[in-house]
Amino acid sequence: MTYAWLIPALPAASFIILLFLGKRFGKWSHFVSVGAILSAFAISSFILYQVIGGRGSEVLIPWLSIGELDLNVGILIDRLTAVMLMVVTSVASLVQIYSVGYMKEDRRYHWYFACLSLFTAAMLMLVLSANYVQMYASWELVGLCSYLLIGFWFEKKAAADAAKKAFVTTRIGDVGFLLGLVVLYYAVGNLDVGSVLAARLAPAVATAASLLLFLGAMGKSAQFPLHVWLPDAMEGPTPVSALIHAATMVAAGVYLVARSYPIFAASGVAMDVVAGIGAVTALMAATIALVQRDIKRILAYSTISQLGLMMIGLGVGAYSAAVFHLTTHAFFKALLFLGAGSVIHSAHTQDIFEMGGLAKKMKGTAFTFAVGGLALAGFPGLSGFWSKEGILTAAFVKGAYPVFAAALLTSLLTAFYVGRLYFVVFTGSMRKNMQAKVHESPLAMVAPLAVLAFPAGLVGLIGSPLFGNAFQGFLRLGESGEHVNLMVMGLSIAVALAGLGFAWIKYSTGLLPSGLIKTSNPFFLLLKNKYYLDEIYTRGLVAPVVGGSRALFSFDSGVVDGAVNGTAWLTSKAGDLVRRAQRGQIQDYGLVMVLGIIVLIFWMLTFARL
Amino acid sequence: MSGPELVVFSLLGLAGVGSAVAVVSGKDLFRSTLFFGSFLLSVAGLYFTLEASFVGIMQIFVYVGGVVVMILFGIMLTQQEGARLNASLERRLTVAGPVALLAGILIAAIMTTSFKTVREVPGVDIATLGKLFTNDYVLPFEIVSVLLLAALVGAVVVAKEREK
Amino acid sequence: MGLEYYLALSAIFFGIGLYGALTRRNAVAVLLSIEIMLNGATLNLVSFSRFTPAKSTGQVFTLFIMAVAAAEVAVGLALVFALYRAAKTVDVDEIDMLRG
Amino acid sequence: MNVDFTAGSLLVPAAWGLGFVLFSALNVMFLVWMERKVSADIQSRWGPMVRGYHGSMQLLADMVKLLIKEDILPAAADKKMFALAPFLVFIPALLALLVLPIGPGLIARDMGVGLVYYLAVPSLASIGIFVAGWSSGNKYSTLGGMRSAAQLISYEIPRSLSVLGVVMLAGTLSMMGIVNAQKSLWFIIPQILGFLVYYIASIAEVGRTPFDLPEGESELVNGYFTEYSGMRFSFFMMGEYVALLVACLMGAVLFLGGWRGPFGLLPQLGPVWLLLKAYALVYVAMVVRWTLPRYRIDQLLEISWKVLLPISLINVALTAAIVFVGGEWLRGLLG
Repeated sequence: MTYAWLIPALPAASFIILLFLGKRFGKWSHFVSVGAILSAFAISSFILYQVIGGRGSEVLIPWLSIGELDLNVGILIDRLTAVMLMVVTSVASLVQIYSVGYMKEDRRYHWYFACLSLFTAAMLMLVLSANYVQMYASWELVGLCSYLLIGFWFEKKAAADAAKKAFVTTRIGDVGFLLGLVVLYYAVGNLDVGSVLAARLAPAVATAASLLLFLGAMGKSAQFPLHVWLPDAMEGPTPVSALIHAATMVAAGVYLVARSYPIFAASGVAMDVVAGIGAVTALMAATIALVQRDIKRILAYSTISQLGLMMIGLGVGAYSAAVFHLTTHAFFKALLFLGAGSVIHSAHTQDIFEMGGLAKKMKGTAFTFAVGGLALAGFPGLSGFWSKEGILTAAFVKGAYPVFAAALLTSLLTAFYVGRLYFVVFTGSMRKNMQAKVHESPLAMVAPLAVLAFPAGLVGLIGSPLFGNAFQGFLRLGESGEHVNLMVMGLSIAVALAGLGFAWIKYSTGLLPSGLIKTSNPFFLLLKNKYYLDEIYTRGLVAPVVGGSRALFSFDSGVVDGAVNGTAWLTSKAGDLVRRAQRGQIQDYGLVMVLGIIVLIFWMLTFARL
Repeated sequence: MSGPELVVFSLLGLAGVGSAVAVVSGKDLFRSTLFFGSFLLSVAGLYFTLEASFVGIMQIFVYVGGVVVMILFGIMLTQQEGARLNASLERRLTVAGPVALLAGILIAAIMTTSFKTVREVPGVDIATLGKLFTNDYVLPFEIVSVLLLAALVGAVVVAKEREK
Repeated sequence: MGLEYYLALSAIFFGIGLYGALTRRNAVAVLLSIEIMLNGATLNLVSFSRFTPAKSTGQVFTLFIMAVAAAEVAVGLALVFALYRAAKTVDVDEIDMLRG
Repeated sequence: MNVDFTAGSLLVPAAWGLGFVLFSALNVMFLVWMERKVSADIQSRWGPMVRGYHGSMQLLADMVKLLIKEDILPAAADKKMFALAPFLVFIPALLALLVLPIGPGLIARDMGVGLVYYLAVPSLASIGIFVAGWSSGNKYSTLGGMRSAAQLISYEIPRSLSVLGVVMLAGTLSMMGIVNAQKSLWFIIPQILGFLVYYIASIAEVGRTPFDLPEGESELVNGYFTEYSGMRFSFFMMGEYVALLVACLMGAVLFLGGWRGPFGLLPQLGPVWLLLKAYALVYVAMVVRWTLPRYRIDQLLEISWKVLLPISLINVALTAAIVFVGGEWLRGLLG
């Protein structure tokens, strides 16, 4: 399986080609990048096939040696990797194809595809890393690419700000990741993934290392309280959002925890923290999603919420269920985002209350969106249902009842806001100003939707009890997942249907009075303002830092620069003084020479009488 | 120095000093150059009194007949109407002080030093000089000839008008 | 005792030439002054060759100095011409292209 | 240096000086008359015939005329320099007579470096010419002066080199020594190249046609002495003729055996022989003057640098070779 290095190498090559020749390729740039990612997809499929056949590999190449630290780079292929490769390459392929239609008019077309290729390459490298340092490098590269892509339309201040916010916020987590690596290095003496995971760590070390690693995951996977960048990241092009939310950026955090699972499992505290953070995140994001009006923001909060669920799964020990949810979520969230992109593309707005009745004009989009939405809502039989089911069951069986309750409540809220989103956007009457311009999106956009609809709807089946929890069994090397708990399943079905039903009543039938919840309701305002977290950060963190920086700046410009400028001033004045002697007048020099000779003669006469 | 010698020396010395002063202080460059010529002739006369007749003749031949005429050419070709020849009075005084001091120190040093002199070193004839040039000092002689050639070529190159 | 007189005279010549070299504003006049200084030096040499046993070396060197002076004047005048063409002046106060 | 201020020792130089002045004045008078006669002869006319025998007193009349003419001082002239210039031209030519051997033991001052003295001193006239041209305050005069100086400098080099052969053969720079060395063979025979170069260069130095560019009437009005008149003008005239005479006298001394008669004939007539030889050379110069057209300035410089200088260098090399190879034989030949 040595050819596996081709998987990240192909998109990386595509990036380099587009970087230097992109301008020349112009509107044909996508052939390079789509070709590369499709090839990577094909290779990934083959690798998955081989891994299912029971083969895995770890290739390590010595990279550099710094003192005691021997760094290796390499490619680690196991079942988790194979699954992640499939998820990343397939979603990335579809997103790129979709982008061909979505970004057609953009003048930095080639640069967009170059960044997308690099983003994908970085993510694939991250997934394939056989060494934590290598993984960290890829991790940073992913962060950089997200910065480039979120800020792709950097002419817009909001986009540029969002890019900076994403970058800075995730950096906080990155520091944790780095410190975690330091701890691991001191504990293990080596940062190869295989040897780190195989090491038996003391509980305290495991707790410290895993919590630090989790800090990194919190940043990348937008866990409370580092989630604030993700909604803002909607300023990037919609396909980028799809990619970030489904396959690359946010999946990186979950992947990191999943990859390092043995370390987490060695520390009960860490597991509890992961589950707790996940629960808080899931519930918080779901509640915020209830009141958002921006279609992409709703989806963004739902992503955060679902990521919280995955963390819950990891926290309660349902490793395979969490990865399973990551997989199913990747597909249906990609589907939803691409669908949202299709809607925005034709409606030219992101406010759901300015839309309505779009289903009539955009049948394909509406249908696929419905599939994705139902999957997200946990509609029985669709993929989201099965994966969420596994997490809920695990939480319940483990006896983590508060977490279980939070997850269940999240499911209810999820079903409700998904229903709200769908019914407001696609049913009801169409606005007047919409009628003329709304149209179905081009084939390049709809086709990926259609393609994605199948895995989004059905991929859950491979992990369902109907198929004997094959997915979980595959990940956990034959061991099957949790046994079906009928009560949990019943509760799950009930909350999903209840949420959807209530949404249907509220937004589609008009049975409930519209002013039921006043917009001045403090709770509503709290949600609407996302628990004022941004404001708290601004006041509590940014303001002091900025104030301190200002003080330091004035010290710097006043005292430090003053000293430097003073020196410069002194030098230049001294130079002016000395320059007088250097007038370019040989006769002046001659006069000075005469004086010097006189002095010399006197000196000789007085002290050195010959 | 005997009386008549002292008279000749004084006359030549006065002529030299007077000419030299005229050279460095005159307002007219052309006249300065002529005074330079008379200065050179005075020095040539001093050489004759020093029994260095060949050097004196060469002084006339090379300096008066060559250098002075060349400088006259230079003046003719670069003459400017109303150009000031002297620096400001302030500057002249500033320079005169140290220079006078230097000359004074030198003269004082010369007068208070007792040199090991030999009276009546017979004047060397030209044949002896020629032998010195072609034996003891043949290398400097050749170098000077190369220098003259270089100066010849260099002067032509430097002074030549650049062709546009 | 004649040597001292000649040496003193050459010192006076040297001083006069030095004064001129430092005060004259015209490049040609500066050249003249430098020649006066040179003559002071050569007079010194010839005097020593007359009054000290080191036979006639002073004369030989004076002749060398004459040759060098002639070369110097030739090149110096060429430079003055070039300068005059470039700056339209031979006033050394105005020629300060090297000024920092 | 042996300085002697006794009355007797002062008298001798004074007598020599007076003799030189009288000698040159008389000769100038004769030369001017001779020139007019030669030119008339060449042009097939009589020349001055009225005053004296065949106009021999013509120059006296001319002198009187010049003396009583108005002495014009140009307004733009530098008056002191203007007055000084004629003397600066005349005196160097006169000073050259100091080293002229007139007869056996008959010489004003037999310097060890006599020949160099002769080469150096007359060339100082170029400064006088420069001064004359510059002080006139007239651009034609200035140009003429510069031309003249350029000409003098450039012809000084071949002239100096041309006599090197003589020095090599004679083995001395003393004029008397040179005459003595020609006891049995005049140097014109081994030094024919040197003689030709010397003669041509001398004519050029004196500034006579065909080398009279500095005073070319058609180009420069009358060269450096355009503004001169009366007595001052006559000084230039005198200076020129004295210079011509001195050049020819020295030519006779250097190449034609000086005061020696041909084949040792009548040694008692030493000074007469010398004068005869010199006048023969002067006659040739005059014939040349009235026969040949004037050269252009570029031709003039070209002749100096490209013809005379190489020839004289070749002469020096040949003579050096002869002296080196056949020193003994030569000494025997020269006695």
